Amino acid sequence: MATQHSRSAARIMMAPAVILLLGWMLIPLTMTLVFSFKKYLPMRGGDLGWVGFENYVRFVTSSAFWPAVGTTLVIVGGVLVITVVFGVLLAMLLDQPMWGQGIVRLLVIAPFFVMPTVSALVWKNMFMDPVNGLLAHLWKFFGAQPVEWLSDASMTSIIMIVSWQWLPFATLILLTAIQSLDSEQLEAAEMDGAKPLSRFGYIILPHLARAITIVVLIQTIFLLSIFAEIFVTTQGSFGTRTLTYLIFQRVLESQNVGLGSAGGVYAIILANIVAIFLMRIVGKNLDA
Amino acid sequence: AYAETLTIATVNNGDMIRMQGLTDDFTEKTGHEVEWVTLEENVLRQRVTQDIATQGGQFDIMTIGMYEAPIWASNDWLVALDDLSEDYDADDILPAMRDGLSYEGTLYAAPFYGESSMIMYRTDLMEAAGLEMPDAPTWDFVKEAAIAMTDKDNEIYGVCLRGKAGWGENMAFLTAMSNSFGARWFDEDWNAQFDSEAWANTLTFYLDLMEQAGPPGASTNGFNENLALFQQGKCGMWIDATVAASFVTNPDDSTVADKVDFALAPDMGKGPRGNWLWAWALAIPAGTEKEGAAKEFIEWATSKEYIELVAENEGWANVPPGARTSLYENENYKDIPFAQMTLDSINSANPLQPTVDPVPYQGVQFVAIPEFAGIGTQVGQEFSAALAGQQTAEEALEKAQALTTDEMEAAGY
Amino acid sequence: MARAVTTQRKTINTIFAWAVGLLIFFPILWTILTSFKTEATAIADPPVFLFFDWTLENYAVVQERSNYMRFLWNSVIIAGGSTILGVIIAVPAAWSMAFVPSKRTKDILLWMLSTKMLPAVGVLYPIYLLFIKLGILDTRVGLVVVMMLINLPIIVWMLYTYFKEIPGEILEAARMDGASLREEIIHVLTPMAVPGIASTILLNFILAWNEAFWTLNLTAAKAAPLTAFIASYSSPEGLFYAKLSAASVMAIAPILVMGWFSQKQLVRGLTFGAVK
Amino acid sequence: MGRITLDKVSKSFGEVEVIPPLDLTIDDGEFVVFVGPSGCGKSTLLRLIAGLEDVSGGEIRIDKQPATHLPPAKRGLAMVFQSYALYPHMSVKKNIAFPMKMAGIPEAEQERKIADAAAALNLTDYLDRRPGQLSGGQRQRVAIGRAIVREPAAFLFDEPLSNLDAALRVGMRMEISELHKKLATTMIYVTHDQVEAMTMADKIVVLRAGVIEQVGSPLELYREPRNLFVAGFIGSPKMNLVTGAGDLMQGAATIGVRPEHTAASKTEGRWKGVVGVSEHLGSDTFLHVHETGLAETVTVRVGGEFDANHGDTVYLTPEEDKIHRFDGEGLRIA
Amino acid sequence: MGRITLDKVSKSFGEVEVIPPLDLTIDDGEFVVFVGPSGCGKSTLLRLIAGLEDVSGGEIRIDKQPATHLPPAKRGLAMVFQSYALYPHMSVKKNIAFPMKMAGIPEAEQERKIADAAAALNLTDYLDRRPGQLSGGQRQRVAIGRAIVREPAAFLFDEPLSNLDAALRVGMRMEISELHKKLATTMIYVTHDQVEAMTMADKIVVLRAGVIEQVGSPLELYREPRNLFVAGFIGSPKMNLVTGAGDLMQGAATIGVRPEHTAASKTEGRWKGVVGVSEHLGSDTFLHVHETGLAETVTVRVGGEFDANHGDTVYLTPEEDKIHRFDGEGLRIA
Ligand SMILES: Nc1ncnc2c1ncn2[C@@H]1O[C@H](COP(=O)(O)OP(=O)(O)OP(=O)(O)O)[C@@H](O)[C@H]1O
Ligand SMILES: Nc1ncnc2c1ncn2[C@@H]1O[C@H](COP(=O)(O)OP(=O)(O)OP(=O)(O)O)[C@@H](O)[C@H]1O
Ligand SMILES: [Mg+2]
Ligand SMILES: [Mg+2]
Repeated sequence: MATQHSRSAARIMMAPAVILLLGWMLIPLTMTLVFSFKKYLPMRGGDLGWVGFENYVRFVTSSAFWPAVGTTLVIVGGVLVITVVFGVLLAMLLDQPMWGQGIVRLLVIAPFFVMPTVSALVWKNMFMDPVNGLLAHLWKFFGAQPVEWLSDASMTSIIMIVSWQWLPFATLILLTAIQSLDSEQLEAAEMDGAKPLSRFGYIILPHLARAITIVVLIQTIFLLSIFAEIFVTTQGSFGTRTLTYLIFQRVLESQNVGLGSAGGVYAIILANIVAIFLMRIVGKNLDA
Repeated sequence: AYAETLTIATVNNGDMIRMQGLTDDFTEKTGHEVEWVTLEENVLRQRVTQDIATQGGQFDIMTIGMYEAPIWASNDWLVALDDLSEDYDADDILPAMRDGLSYEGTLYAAPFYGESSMIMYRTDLMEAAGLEMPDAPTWDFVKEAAIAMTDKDNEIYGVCLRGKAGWGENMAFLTAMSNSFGARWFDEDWNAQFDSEAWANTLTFYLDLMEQAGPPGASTNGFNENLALFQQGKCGMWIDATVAASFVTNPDDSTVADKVDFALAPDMGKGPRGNWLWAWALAIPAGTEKEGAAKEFIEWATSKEYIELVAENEGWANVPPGARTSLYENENYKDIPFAQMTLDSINSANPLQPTVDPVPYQGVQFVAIPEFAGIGTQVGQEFSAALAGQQTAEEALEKAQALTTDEMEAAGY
Repeated sequence: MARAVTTQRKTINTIFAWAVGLLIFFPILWTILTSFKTEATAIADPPVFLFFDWTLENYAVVQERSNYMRFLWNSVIIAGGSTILGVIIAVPAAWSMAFVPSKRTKDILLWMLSTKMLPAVGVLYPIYLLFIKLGILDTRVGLVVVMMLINLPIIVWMLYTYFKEIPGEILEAARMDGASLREEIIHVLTPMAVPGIASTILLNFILAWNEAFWTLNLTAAKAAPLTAFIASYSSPEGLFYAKLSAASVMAIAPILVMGWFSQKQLVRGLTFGAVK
Repeated sequence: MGRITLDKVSKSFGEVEVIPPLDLTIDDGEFVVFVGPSGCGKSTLLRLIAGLEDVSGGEIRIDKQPATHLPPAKRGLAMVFQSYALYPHMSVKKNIAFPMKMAGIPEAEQERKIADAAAALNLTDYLDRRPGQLSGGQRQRVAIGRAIVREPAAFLFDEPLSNLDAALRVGMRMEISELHKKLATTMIYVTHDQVEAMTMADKIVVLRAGVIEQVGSPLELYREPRNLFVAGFIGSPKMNLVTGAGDLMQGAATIGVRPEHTAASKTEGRWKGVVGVSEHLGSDTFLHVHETGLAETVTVRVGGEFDANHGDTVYLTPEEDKIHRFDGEGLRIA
Repeated sequence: MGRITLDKVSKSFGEVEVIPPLDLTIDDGEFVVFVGPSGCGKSTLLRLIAGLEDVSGGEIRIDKQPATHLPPAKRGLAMVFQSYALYPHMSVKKNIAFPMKMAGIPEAEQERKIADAAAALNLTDYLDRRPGQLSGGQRQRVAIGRAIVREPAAFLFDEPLSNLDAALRVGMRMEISELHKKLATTMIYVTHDQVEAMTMADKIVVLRAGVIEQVGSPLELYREPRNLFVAGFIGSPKMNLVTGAGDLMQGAATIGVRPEHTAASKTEGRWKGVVGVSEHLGSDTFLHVHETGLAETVTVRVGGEFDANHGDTVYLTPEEDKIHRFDGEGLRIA
């Protein structure tokens, strides 16, 4: 479908969104690029001239860089694995006939509405606090030594908090996907002699592939830039400094805008590597 | 002057919250309205620094500390407070505070309240341990007492100290402590000193003390967490800000209000004690159009009258401490149990010569250079990780040395 | 044609699902409960669950200390404004992609999505400077624009997936019936996509409501939304669990209630075209 | 091998009794078609046999073995679904192999059976494709292939052709018939298309609201429908059911005449009417005649050469010995 | 009023020429049906006429006015889509009113026209329903109603019945025919069902790969198909195309005999074969006869009484004067 007329109309109608986003991307990006080649220290008079690639070199050679990249990937990966695995299980559970399904769904969806800041605060103070936290009480109740969550299990804690926030999202998408599975397919498999586990492995899981891809894509976009959860809980200590947080420290704590901008450029590159990688999969999966 | 609306950024500490509640008095007197932007300390720092560095002009008054004041003043970012009215009596400000908030002799931020640090301890536990706290104890005594008071089965820990990473959190404490151990951040040529023996002693002592007598999860404890612990009666001693005294002695919140006493922060006999000096102060960013009104506010908020206003409304125990000499001369205030100790602590700190060996910087528990916030926090994270048992003291110091050198290099020292 | 299920199975499902549901919901429930306790009860050991003296004191304190309604109103304006604006800009774009696809449509879509990966901290400085230049720091307009730009890719994508499900024939029918492009979009496409647009609006409203980096950094007093509100309660001096809980409940309650009431639309829309 | 007996089988969904107790025997090797209007319970009955639904009462026996409580996979039946229910993410080959894989049949034997089935169903060239890349008819064949390899005691088909277009439907219909001839396995086939029922069945079961109205061979049903329902349901175009046809009634309340048993003439005949639409198919022409005073429309089939247009007057004469007579209750008068 | 002329109209999608230059004239008031296999370009041609696609070359004239570059709405044509394309969020009434609303016709006149259309299409009771609450046939009627109120120069239908089930299809087919009789407006109708084409058309246009194979009345096409393609396409069941039939060939490369023009006997006849499947419809029986040595299967239509089963031997005799002969290129030999 399409006549010349509608094609030119289409181009015009795309324009606002494309131009806005192009502006939103290019203007700050250009400024960031410019800063990244400068010695830019607001606390020491601001722009102190061009320094070439010095900031870039300094940023990657800093001992914090590679661990930060690693931390970023571990958090993103960990949350993805947890939300997808539990999301699938939960979706399967919620798909079963039961009483009060609507209410259970409300309960499960609730964390999605909670601001990251609030959820981090609540988890940190009221659950993970090693003395007054509810988890500590629970551990003590069972006679165990309370875990010092945010220091001894810092990554686990952060992954847990973030997973809690994103689990509803994954669950809901996967639940809708499961519900869209043609029940005749499952019955066919049953007739074909597939046991419940085989039905899950051979029919349900492949059916969910597309939905899982979407979950992974959307979550990755948001997870790459998680900030509030770390800012509130560990402030980057105990090995929870992500690339985003490292940049934050460079720009805002050390007030070294040039160095931070170089970091920003690295983060953009990393994000785009992940993005391209994802898009490849998603692009393929979305066509199907 | 016609009525203005002032936007004031402040920290969510109790004294400031109280000030918010009393804003009506200011509006009544001057006609100016006030919009409060109350933020948690870390967020506040980030917001105001961002705004001042870019000349964002979002705030007419910012709440800053002793760390920021001289640095910002040197960049001409603050309005000098050298023309305050006679009534205000600027000379009444405690000299240590005045020094810390001035740059080249000119005051750039008016102290709202000031603090040092001291030991708060449980008299009942001390007694039970068969010890007696001297007025000016040593670190060794603190350690001995702490170990003696500890009763982990009953969740009683001899000493609660800051462990949460941050230049204003564990590093405030550790830097002040290191001063008393004879350590310093930099030598005269700005070389990082974490490879020194004095630092090794400091950190080892701290880790050992916490290991033996500290509460669990100490590596995430800051002021608030320790306060909560102490109020619940879980700490034998707590070395922290003098302002905490009013909280731990407040029977509404504290289960141990009547069993607390105070002592000066410990030393090692090398001169400096392990206490810090800090003030939350109000400053006016250069370039604001509402300078006049802003000054009026600062005069109101840091005045003697304001102190009386608070006393009237909330009682003398709750007035903002540590800013004015006259407060400590006030008869009504003398009854407050922690008043004298607070004053003594403040007076025992010297921001201009904080360490045993000479240093090129000023600041007791911080180094008044712009890079310090970043460096301090990262070093704090290393030390915090050591406290959490994730690395040894040596490793932490090594990393601290490396990253400090690195950052200083990046900043062009 | 669902199979009939035995009551026994259904009972087991129900128990299990409720247990999991409550577990997931528990942190929120606990926060709500704590907000009605005194500070001392809040940290009582062992913790008390339901049997304590319920008090509204914390809410009173929080309300007294901050102008909650203003934060709330700002949140509503910023989240609502940015979402509506985003939808207005995204509808034509999504129309183009869905009904006049070209070889580059998918690339453009993915590119748009990739702008979301721009790390906010990396560009805070430039944006801040830009905002100063434009004089829109601490204005709702400024935030509406920023939040709109942040969410635009998601809005475009979601609308695109909904539009794609609408048979092109209907738009052609409208064209045959004499509708102009504008009329076609207003009278036919938009009403047909109402469920999709509704869930797009919902999701983006939530995302904008909960966004905490830009809203905190680009506002001071006038335009500060609930994310800034919560930043003043996060760790004050003294005991604060109960007050923190009260403030938290106040910050999340509006969106939680809205989300619950509209969860059907939301769930339907959340699929991002993942489910055909 | 594939004798299926239903003994007082009934099914209720909650309060609603969809199938009242019902007896039916399907002999080994028979091709049985269930027909009936939408919602009459055809699928439900098939699913009861398959074991995909539990019976509410009664007994099912397959090959004399009680099967009422066996799980579907154990009944030795194969089912072909209306939507084909192919596994979209598996290749044709994997789809066909799936039941064997589940049964743990050795690879080599699987290969052989797949090859056989593919050859029989003309699928050999498509084994590596995904279902999404196949045409409707090919998908249908894959679904059958998946059933065949299990060598079931009986095949169950639930409207397997209703998603196909007209031309393909005719082709597939024949393929299934030929398959039945070849395998001689019991087949139970659900449809609501009476042409399918007529052309394929050995035995047709006409259902209405869960009740069996008549069971018999296609021609039995065509020639001697037991009641008005069956009369109207079997035959295409439909039998003309008329009242008030004078002496032809012979005491019946309604009489039925099939379009193909009515002669038309331009000049004379028993009934007079006006042509509404005439449909010229080349081979035949169908006249829809109005204003006969018997029924709104009487349809007659005439030869391809008969030339009648809209508005023409025609005379119709039924073949008297082919008239069906029904009493006031709608039952056939013998 | 509704004469449509295509003059060397062609269409390419990118590199692919879907419709090579093509001439066609459709007279006012004619019912023209485009038939052809799937993908042959029927829809594309219709959409070119509607203005929903740009032509790649050539000219379209509607009522002698050049219309090649007019936007769809200006061409005065109405289109009924395969999926009905009703506006699901509007009531039936609003759906029908939509084109008038767009044209700015006064409310009162709209009301009148809606009432007329609804009455004509039996929709009066459903005016307030949404399309989702209607049956397939009713939806179809709404789509037609929406077209009617515009009083178009011509109606364009793109497979309007293919989503309906068999029984409904027959009914709607007749309704559309009757509508055409009543309105006498030009109608262009796309289908790939040749029964529809035969029964509805004044003129059939047979397309293959964008090329017109033959244009003519249904019976012309049935009686004198111009080539093998048309011969195979028109008529149901298909014409039997056989080779090597001895003296019947008379020099033709292929001859065609329709199933209805071949007699079958159990005892004697020209060709001998074995019955594969026999389909008993009651009225007729179709025998699919194998092993004749002429073609894989020869289909014949015999009376409902003819009794032949799988495996029986039958003898077939074509009616000689009804034999179609084609040359080596597949063209009819006159
Ligand atoms: N799971 C179920 N729960 C409740 N009622 C059901 C269920 N499945 C079927 N029914 C009802 O049982 C009746 C028979 O349904 P069934 O599907 O067997 O009809 P059918 O003859 O196959 O119809 P169709 O020709 O439309 O497929 C219908 O009235 C239907 O609504
Ligand atoms: N937008 C398009 N872009 C590219 N090719 C197209 C497009 N639309 C149609 N075609 C191609 O043009 C040819 C004719 O398509 P058209 O839809 O006209 O066929 P049709 O005769 O209507 O088939 P059907 O009976 O299946 O509807 C097909 O080969 C199709 O793939
Ligand atoms: Mg059915
Ligand atoms: Mg088509």
